[in-house]
Amino acid sequence: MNLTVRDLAVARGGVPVLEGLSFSLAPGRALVLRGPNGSGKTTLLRTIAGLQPAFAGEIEGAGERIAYAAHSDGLKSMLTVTENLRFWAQVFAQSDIDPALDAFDLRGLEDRMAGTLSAGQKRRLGLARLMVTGRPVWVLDEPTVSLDTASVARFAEAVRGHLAAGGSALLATHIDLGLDEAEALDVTPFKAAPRVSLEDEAFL
Amino acid sequence: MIALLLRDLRLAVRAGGGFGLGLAFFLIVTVLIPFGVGPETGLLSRIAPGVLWIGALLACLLSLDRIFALDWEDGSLDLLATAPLPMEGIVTIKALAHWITTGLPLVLAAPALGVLLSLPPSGYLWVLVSLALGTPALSVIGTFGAALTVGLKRGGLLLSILVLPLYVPTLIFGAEVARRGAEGLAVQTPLLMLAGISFGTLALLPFASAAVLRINLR
Amino acid sequence: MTPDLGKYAFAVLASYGVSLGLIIALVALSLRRARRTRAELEKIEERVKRHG
Amino acid sequence: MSIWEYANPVKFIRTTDRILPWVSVAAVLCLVTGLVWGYFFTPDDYRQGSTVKIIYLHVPAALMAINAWIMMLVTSLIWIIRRHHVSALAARAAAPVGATFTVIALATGALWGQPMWGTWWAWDPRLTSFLILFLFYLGYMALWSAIENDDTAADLTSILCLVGSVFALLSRYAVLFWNQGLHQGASLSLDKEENVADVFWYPLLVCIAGFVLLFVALVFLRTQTEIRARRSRALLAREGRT
Repeated sequence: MNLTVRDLAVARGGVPVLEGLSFSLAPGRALVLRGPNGSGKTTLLRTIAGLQPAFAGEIEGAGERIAYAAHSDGLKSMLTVTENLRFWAQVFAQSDIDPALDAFDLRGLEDRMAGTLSAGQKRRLGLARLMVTGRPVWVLDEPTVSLDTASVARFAEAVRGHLAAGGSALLATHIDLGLDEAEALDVTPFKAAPRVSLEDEAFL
Repeated sequence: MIALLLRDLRLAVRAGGGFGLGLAFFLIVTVLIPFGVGPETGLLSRIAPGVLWIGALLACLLSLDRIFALDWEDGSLDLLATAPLPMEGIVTIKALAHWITTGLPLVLAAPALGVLLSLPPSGYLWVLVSLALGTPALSVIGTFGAALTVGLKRGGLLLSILVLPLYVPTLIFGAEVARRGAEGLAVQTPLLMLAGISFGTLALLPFASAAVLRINLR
Repeated sequence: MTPDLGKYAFAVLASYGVSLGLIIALVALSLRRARRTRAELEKIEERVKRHG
Repeated sequence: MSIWEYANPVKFIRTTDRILPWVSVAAVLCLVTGLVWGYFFTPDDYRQGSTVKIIYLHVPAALMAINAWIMMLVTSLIWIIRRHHVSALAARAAAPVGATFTVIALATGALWGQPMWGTWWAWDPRLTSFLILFLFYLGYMALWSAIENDDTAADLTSILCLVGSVFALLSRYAVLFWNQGLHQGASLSLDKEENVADVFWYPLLVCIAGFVLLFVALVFLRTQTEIRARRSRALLAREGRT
């Protein structure tokens, strides 16, 4: 099943930032969103993840198929790496966390408290969470922040594995991950015309 | 859902605070009361049920803003919202976790603190019963207040103002059960009302809390 | 003409004083805020109109 | 012609602008007439003496304190169901008015209670209920001013108003249960209208009308203010965006 977006408009604080956006993401493919800061990539990803309502347009094949990862990893510093992962696995009704630990090179850190990890290690743990959701569509907002080159390569490998297994990924990132399966989509042309927010509109 | 409950309980144990803070506050209130009102046993035993209830309520109030604040800050709340859990379930579990970490210890500590306040022997059972029945309502109502103020910078004071009037019925009936029990009077009517409030809030308020949380995450 | 309030004079007079004081304060505050927001809005609308 | 037309901010302002002067004049007339009549031209009660004159303030204020909350409940529901901005702003505008009336009811109740009960404050069920109502008003207004986004604030306060109404009713019964209290016989109560003789009843009616009109006038005025403030902000936002 594809993730399909038709004539989508997304709004930040009631003000549309992107509009007229359409794309389709097939299983095994990745789509990399590009555009300057503040262009609405985060808002678009949050909307597709179902965290906020779309301003206009349709989203198909999202909902329960989305695994979302943003700047905050939702890690608990007082829980160990294993406990953090196992918690999310249980929430998403999965049981196996070993592949995730392997894929993101977290072996040897299993019993460390998440609070004692370095920024890069935390980030890897946050991304490992994606693998334990068992969901096919990864929606990732700047996933490579605070990762070193080796970790970026490892992350790209994990994404590639996910795609090979029939998953798909929608990413907002500035770094070239070297994914053959990826297409790029520049969101700049879809910048919404300047207008007031819906809540303000009632008063004009 | 159970995973969420277990995680919250584990966090409460590891981070300290959870169990300790409310309990310590409860202890402080009950220890200080006799210094304030005088050591006369008759007076103390008369006000003991009410003091225990007030102490428990304030201790509960103290920890409310922690219900959602930490999960809000580290992004867990966003991630939970995309998880296959109903929001109503999340807020109910959050309230339950708050009750187990704050309410339950208060219930269990109350008889011990009753000794300090010369609670009449007939009162122990009813203080225990009324708190056991009433503190879940305090947690559920408090969760609603916490959901309203999640993400606000100075939410703590606002939370207290919002929750204070909502706590009045629970306090009245709960303290009334304890008082009547201590004086050897019939407790049936206030006990039924207290049970009604607890079950009523538990059944209905999570819907309001979930709606409020969805609005705040938007 | 003025009624003899007897021993309750304080209670009655204070009631009227407090109530009327509060009402007048509320009305005055509402009016002042109404005037200010109205003026501010007119200023903004004027500017918007001039700039097209 | 539907009542929802007045949910349009412009239409609301235009209509209320026309009505407001009349309502204001009527409110002042009724209040002056009622209070002067009640204060100067009614006899003392044989048991309460001259304190009976307090009812001309206490009863209408208490009545409107409750009615203001009910009006906020209704407008909150309208906002939740139909999402008319004017409705949410009217609820916001009514809250300080209702809170002021609650304070008046409390203050006059306490001043009346001092000679009658021999104490400024008694935890009489009615007074206590109004104290709780005041706390509800306080929380409601605090929540409105704490949240930056206007629509979010309207959503949250509406739900608080709904939940608060249920708990206010609960508190009312709880307080009655808790203290059947100091009301020694209805004849010594301020609030039992059936015991009020005609001499007191007619000026009281005029005062109640005056308080109702005053409430309406203030809510109209304050809602207009809220609408204008929102419009200013909307215009500034548009300016900043283009």
